[in-house]
Amino acid sequence: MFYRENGQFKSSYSSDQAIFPIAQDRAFVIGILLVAFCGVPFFINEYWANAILIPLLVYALAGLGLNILTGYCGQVSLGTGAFMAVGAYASFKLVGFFPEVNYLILIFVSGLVTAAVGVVFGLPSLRIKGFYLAVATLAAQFFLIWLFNKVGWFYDHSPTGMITVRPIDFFGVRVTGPEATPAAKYLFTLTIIATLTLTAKNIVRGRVGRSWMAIRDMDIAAELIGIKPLQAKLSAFAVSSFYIGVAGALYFGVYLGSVEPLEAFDINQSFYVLFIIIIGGLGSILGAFLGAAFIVLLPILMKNLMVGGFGVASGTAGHVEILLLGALIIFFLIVEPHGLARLWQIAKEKLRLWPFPH
Amino acid sequence: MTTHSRNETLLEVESISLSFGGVHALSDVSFDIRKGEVRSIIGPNGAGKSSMLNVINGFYHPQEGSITYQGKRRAQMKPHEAALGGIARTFQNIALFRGMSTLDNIMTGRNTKMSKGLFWQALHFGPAKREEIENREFVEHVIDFLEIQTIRKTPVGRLPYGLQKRVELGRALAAEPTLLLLDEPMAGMNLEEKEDMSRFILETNEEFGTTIALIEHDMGVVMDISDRVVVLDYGRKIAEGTPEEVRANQNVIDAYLGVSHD
Amino acid sequence: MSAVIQSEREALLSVNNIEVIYDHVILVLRGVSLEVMKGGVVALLGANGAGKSTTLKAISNLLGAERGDVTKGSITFQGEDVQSLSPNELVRRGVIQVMEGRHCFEHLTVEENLLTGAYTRTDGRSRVAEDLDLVYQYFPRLKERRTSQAGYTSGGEQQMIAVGRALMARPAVILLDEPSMGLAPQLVEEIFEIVKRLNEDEGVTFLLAEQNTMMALRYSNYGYILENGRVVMDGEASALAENEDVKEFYLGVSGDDRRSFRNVKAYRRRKRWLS
Amino acid sequence: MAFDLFLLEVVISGLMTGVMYSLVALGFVLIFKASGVFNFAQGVLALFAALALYDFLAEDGWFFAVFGFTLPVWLAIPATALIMIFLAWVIERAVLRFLVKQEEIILFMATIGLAFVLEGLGDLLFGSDVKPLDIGIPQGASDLLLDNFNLYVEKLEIVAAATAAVLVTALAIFFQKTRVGRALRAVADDHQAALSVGISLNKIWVIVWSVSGIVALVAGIMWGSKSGVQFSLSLIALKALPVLILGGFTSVPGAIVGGLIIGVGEKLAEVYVGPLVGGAIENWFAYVLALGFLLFRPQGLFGERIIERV
Amino acid sequence: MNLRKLTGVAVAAVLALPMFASHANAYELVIPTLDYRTGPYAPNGIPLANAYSDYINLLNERDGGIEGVKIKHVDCETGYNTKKGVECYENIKNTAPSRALAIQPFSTGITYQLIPKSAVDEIPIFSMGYGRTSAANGKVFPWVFNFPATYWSQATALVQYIADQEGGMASLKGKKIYLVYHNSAYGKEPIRTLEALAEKYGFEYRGLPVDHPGQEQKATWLQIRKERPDWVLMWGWGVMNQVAIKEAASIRFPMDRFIGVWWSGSENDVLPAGEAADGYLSGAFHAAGGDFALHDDIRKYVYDKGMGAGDRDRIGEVLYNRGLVAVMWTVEAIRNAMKIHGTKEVTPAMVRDGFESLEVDEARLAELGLKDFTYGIKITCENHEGPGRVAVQQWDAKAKKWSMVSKFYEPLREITAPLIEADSMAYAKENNVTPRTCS
Repeated sequence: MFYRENGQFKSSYSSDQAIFPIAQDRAFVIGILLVAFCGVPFFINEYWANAILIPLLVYALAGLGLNILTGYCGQVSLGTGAFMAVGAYASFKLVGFFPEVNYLILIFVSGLVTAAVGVVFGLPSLRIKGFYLAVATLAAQFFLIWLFNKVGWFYDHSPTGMITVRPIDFFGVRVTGPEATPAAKYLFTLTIIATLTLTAKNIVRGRVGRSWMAIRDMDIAAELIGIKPLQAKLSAFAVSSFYIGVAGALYFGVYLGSVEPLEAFDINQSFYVLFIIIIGGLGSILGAFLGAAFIVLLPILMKNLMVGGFGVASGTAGHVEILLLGALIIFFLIVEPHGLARLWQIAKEKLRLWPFPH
Repeated sequence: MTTHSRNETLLEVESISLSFGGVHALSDVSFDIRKGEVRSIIGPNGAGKSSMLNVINGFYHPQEGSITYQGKRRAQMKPHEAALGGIARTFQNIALFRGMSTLDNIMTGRNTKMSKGLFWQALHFGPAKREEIENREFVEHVIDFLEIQTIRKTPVGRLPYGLQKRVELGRALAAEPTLLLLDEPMAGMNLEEKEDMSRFILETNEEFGTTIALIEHDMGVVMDISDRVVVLDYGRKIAEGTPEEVRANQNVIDAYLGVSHD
Repeated sequence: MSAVIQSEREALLSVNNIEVIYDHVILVLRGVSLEVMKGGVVALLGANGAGKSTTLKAISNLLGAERGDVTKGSITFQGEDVQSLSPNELVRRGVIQVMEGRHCFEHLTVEENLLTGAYTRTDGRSRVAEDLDLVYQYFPRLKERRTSQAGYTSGGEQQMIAVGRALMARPAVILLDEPSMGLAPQLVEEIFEIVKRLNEDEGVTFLLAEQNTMMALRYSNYGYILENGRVVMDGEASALAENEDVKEFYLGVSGDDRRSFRNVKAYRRRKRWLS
Repeated sequence: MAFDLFLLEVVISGLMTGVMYSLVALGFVLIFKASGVFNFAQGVLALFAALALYDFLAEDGWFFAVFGFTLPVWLAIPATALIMIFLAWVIERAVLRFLVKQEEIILFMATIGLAFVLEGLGDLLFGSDVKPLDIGIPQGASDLLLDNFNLYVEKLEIVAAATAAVLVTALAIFFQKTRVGRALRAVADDHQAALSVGISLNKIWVIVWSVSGIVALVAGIMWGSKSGVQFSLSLIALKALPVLILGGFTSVPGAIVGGLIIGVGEKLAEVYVGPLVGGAIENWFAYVLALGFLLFRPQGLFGERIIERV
Repeated sequence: MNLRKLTGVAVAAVLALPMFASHANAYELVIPTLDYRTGPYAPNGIPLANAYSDYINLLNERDGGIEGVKIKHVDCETGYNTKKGVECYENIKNTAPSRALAIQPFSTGITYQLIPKSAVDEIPIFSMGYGRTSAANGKVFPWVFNFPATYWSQATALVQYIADQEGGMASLKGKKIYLVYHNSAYGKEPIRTLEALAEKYGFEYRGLPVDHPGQEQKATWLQIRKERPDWVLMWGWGVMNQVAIKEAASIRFPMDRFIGVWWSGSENDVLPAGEAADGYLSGAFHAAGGDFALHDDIRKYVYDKGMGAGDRDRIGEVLYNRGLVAVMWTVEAIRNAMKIHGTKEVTPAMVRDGFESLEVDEARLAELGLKDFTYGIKITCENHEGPGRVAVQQWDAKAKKWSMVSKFYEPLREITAPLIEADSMAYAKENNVTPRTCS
């Protein structure tokens, strides 16, 4: 249609560096945000909040975090599940210690705690690369989960080792537990995620982001032009873990409400988030959202289609769902190995030319 | 030919020896680089030229010998220390960051000149933004200088070889280096591109006073643009001097030029 | 030089107006045609990125692995259309490529490297053994090092391994990509000498891509010059070597009055003003 | 004295468990060497092989339903091997050939997708009940050792160790002495060059995935005899990962030695350190052991030293 | 652009399907189940789910439902995964026309997840023989039921059984009783109780955790071989059970001194070990075997009509029977709700009342075709656990049959009651729940 950048001139570097230099893109994103903030809360019900939108947002945030580490800095990690657990347990303990402090601050601090843990487990990245590093992060995965499962202090010595979120009010509005309204939970999550997405975009388009990408694309050359690998990698681990930690805190507090470490944060969780960024697109902020949409929505979509639509028995549908999900992952990787974000980009480029081929 | 005083030594390499698991890459090599000159290092394949550059900017750590740079003498330094000290370089097999645009690649060259931390970066407001724009201005000068305005936003992976070499030079120049190391800047170029590259090298040298040390196979280029040449063969220095002196040196003729040039 | 006249022989290999696109977007070759006569040594010249390697890979069908496609034109070998054949089928029929940068199997010994060249052959062990001896005859240095790992041999030796490995397939034509790359002048000469001997004594046809224009024209009998994915000039090697334009643009030598690189900038500045 | 005997028992069972891990790791290594694919589906391959084998042997399987008889073990194993070869062929046709030249992580993802497909398929075809696999491998402790020396060693694991030894020897001969083995090593070194000398990568992938499938079959038989054939069999892949980082992704001897070290290490840790900290440490201990090792040798036990160049 | 919009609408429509797919048909009773026929625990989930489905089909076929009102069975696949469980719950809880009358989560994780929600959504949760033990306190957990017995009661019952074999509670002193447990919330349940019992009766207790999935237990059983405990208890699940039984046999640990929880006592667990499993013990609160009158009816009304959910010859397996008893009690609670509220169109809240005053005595069991299948229960406002009685059953490997070898032990309430009180009150405090008064 009229998706053109002709006639949009930039007269300063700052407008050239804007996140969406093209006016139509800006309008599109503002539109989406308007709908998300002002439209959706009026229509949302428990199913859409608890089963679809909140998991989608939380996983997008975790994906964003992992994408910073893997997509931007090139360090493959399989410890996402454990880092989410750190965020969850940190927020659990913090809420216990400081019930009066604003939940948002506690979530932020949980992110910082996770960042610190992430830095410690990021240290091996200075010597180990590629898949070796990926497998090494599994050490973090297994060790941390063991710790949370074993040390009673972390779960307030509950007899089963599960932790359950307390009802928490945020400026007088209940945001956790069953009494929170879907709209409150959703808006709380959405606000945090929208803010963190913006900061992530800011970081990756600035100096720090460039040094990550330099390390990712060619670590030796990066070092030779004066980027300190130690600083770049560990800052990526820290920022990534911060995001994942916040995601973990929301995953526990707002989404699930009660978790058992071995199940909620197990290695599948790590793979799940890795799927999100690979399907969505490595090194793309948008990719984390698209990937999360794919991974969270697709199984639900398939299930509803098979069970609700065609009356397939739910067990059989479960098997078919796994099979189809696998097949679709392979299919998408074959069609576009760089993920949904790249597909979107290509679509936009075509749209820019449309209806004239050149 | 130029007006710089060329007597002050910028960098001195003293009896450097380097080996990898018993294979000697460099043995007892000494030479110096004076402020403001164009210094070429030549030699047949495997002579240890690249290793020499790698030693100078701290990527390899020699077993013996020392390097004096800007009056400071040391056995070894870390690569980013060298970068902070004003040593920039390009690579034989283009080491650009393929996933990033031309602009971002050259901006990484400004990394050592930027300091605002994560917090300001995340806000992208105030100091961080100001710093970004200041450095962007400098980078735009480099882009103008190298005449690569049109590819500013293109991912470097999609650029043809010759342009990639130019972007890489841009990345090195963005650091405002005192000493610029160029590893085979002409490799794989046609005549026109070689001419362009020579022009950029000489203009950098003349206009910014940057000292240049380069490795090159194309004898025509080397002889034309260098002030002094050092010749390595099998990890040893076999000759040193002005292009004319080197061209006349019998060792060099035997070892390097051989009989292949009619 | 055994002065083979290109046009008098039958074409062993002919490339007709091919177009190659990488990644569905990047057009690398825009209509390249060439012919290689039986028993000839044909040089493919041009700057880096002109499309030499792509042309060779299009012939040996190694493009697929790099997401490249031949979208137009045809390639025939011994009169048959070979475009759809897989690389291994091509090798079986006698077209083998020695890739740029040599690509030896680093962890295999020199001899194992050579033997992999005979992978497609089905004519029995003894024939393969004979050919191994033949290769050793041409490359005595390889015989000395037959049990060492290829990764530990020098650049020149690796180039010999690569050529020898190709010979082991008993090819009709060898596509030789940048044999001089990264080699000292003496070694380049040595390699070209062997190419010449193989051509004359064993009747192997060569199509070689080379940047070292002078050297290549000295050892070949016909040449094509590529620029930006097109053939811009072709002719007898000797004629090309004498051609003034070729000298000007590709050799950078025009007798004694060669422009100095130091003075280029003045000339370039002028050019910039003019354009 | 009794204590020393116990230590010996722990070490032996560690070694034996290690062999079982090695069987899985071996399949990983083969595929990674030849195609650079980090095959996460290896565990599911083992499960699939065991399911298929069970199907030939049992009366509630498809084979019996179609043909009305079951196969004897000596026929069922080769028949399953054929199925694994067929599977390798399908995987090459449907997945690998479209993903040539992609980055490692993309291929890795694709194998996870493949794992899902096989898991779903296995469940759909064979059901998710536990299937006892009995191909005549003796079960339980070796009475001979237990009665005479009070030493506890599982018979199954002795068989597994012997099988692994035979398997590795056969593989070594195959790789070093045959034309195809040489081609496989060539492909592992340099895909492009292998292609250029006329080695068909597609064929090589089918071969190497078949070999891996057969190794998975052996692993599946051993683990299936030990714990029945069911979904969890696919999770042994996770136990093979620390073995891989320890031994190096490309080294067959590494997979064996790595397996033994991990096996012994985790058993010693669990038995002697576990009680002090609450137990169940063997899972993470294996990873920490491998990680600690990596910090000193980033390329793994038998991996080659990486010299970085620019 | 249009295509994108269209896809968007389609996606939204399909996602929304479960919400609008309400039919305006006659009133039906909605009984949902959260099944797991996939994933690592599927072998156990399948018989449970089959029994649910079979029993509901039987009632619809034979009796036309409950008191003549048809039952609508809605199942949702969770794969034993909490996140899927959440989606399932949200998806099915409002299923028209009656809404979900009672939720059977069949997973400890999902149960914990749903406990706080149940009070808000006003849907009773029946976590039969699993879930949160302290939910037995009906004053704090009015919406959760976990009869007929809890893990803590079971732990005391098993220890009583041990004492009986050793010659009385006093002879427990100095004995070594070890616990091999699934290293998860479920597996950790009995630890508190066993610690309290060990303290009281002077036996030595030690826990040996086994990580999911538990295929490799060498280290655990080597320790048992070395330290030779007198008894080994097991809180296992899935493949862990059968591996443990095999390992125990290998080190020649006497099977009749090895007792599993009721989730470690099904055919799936013992069959793989073959002869070696002979004599293995496990907790139980209902009988095994498929020769009760109810089973005959199921064969007749369901399987003969080709509506059976599973294999005909697997009717009567332990976990199948467990599913049966669960759905039977659920149905009785609904029936009870109809009775006390005098309407056939019950709501979940009425069914909660039905649960809270549920009484299924031996006579009623016999009517249902389950004579001697289990014991009678009576639920009250404060006690949601019911009688809490547990017996021990033993595996006969030759006959491939489980049979009861003990009486039903009454739980040692003096041990469990304070624990339940403490844990439930802690929950009440954290979640601002004011315990209701029962009388």
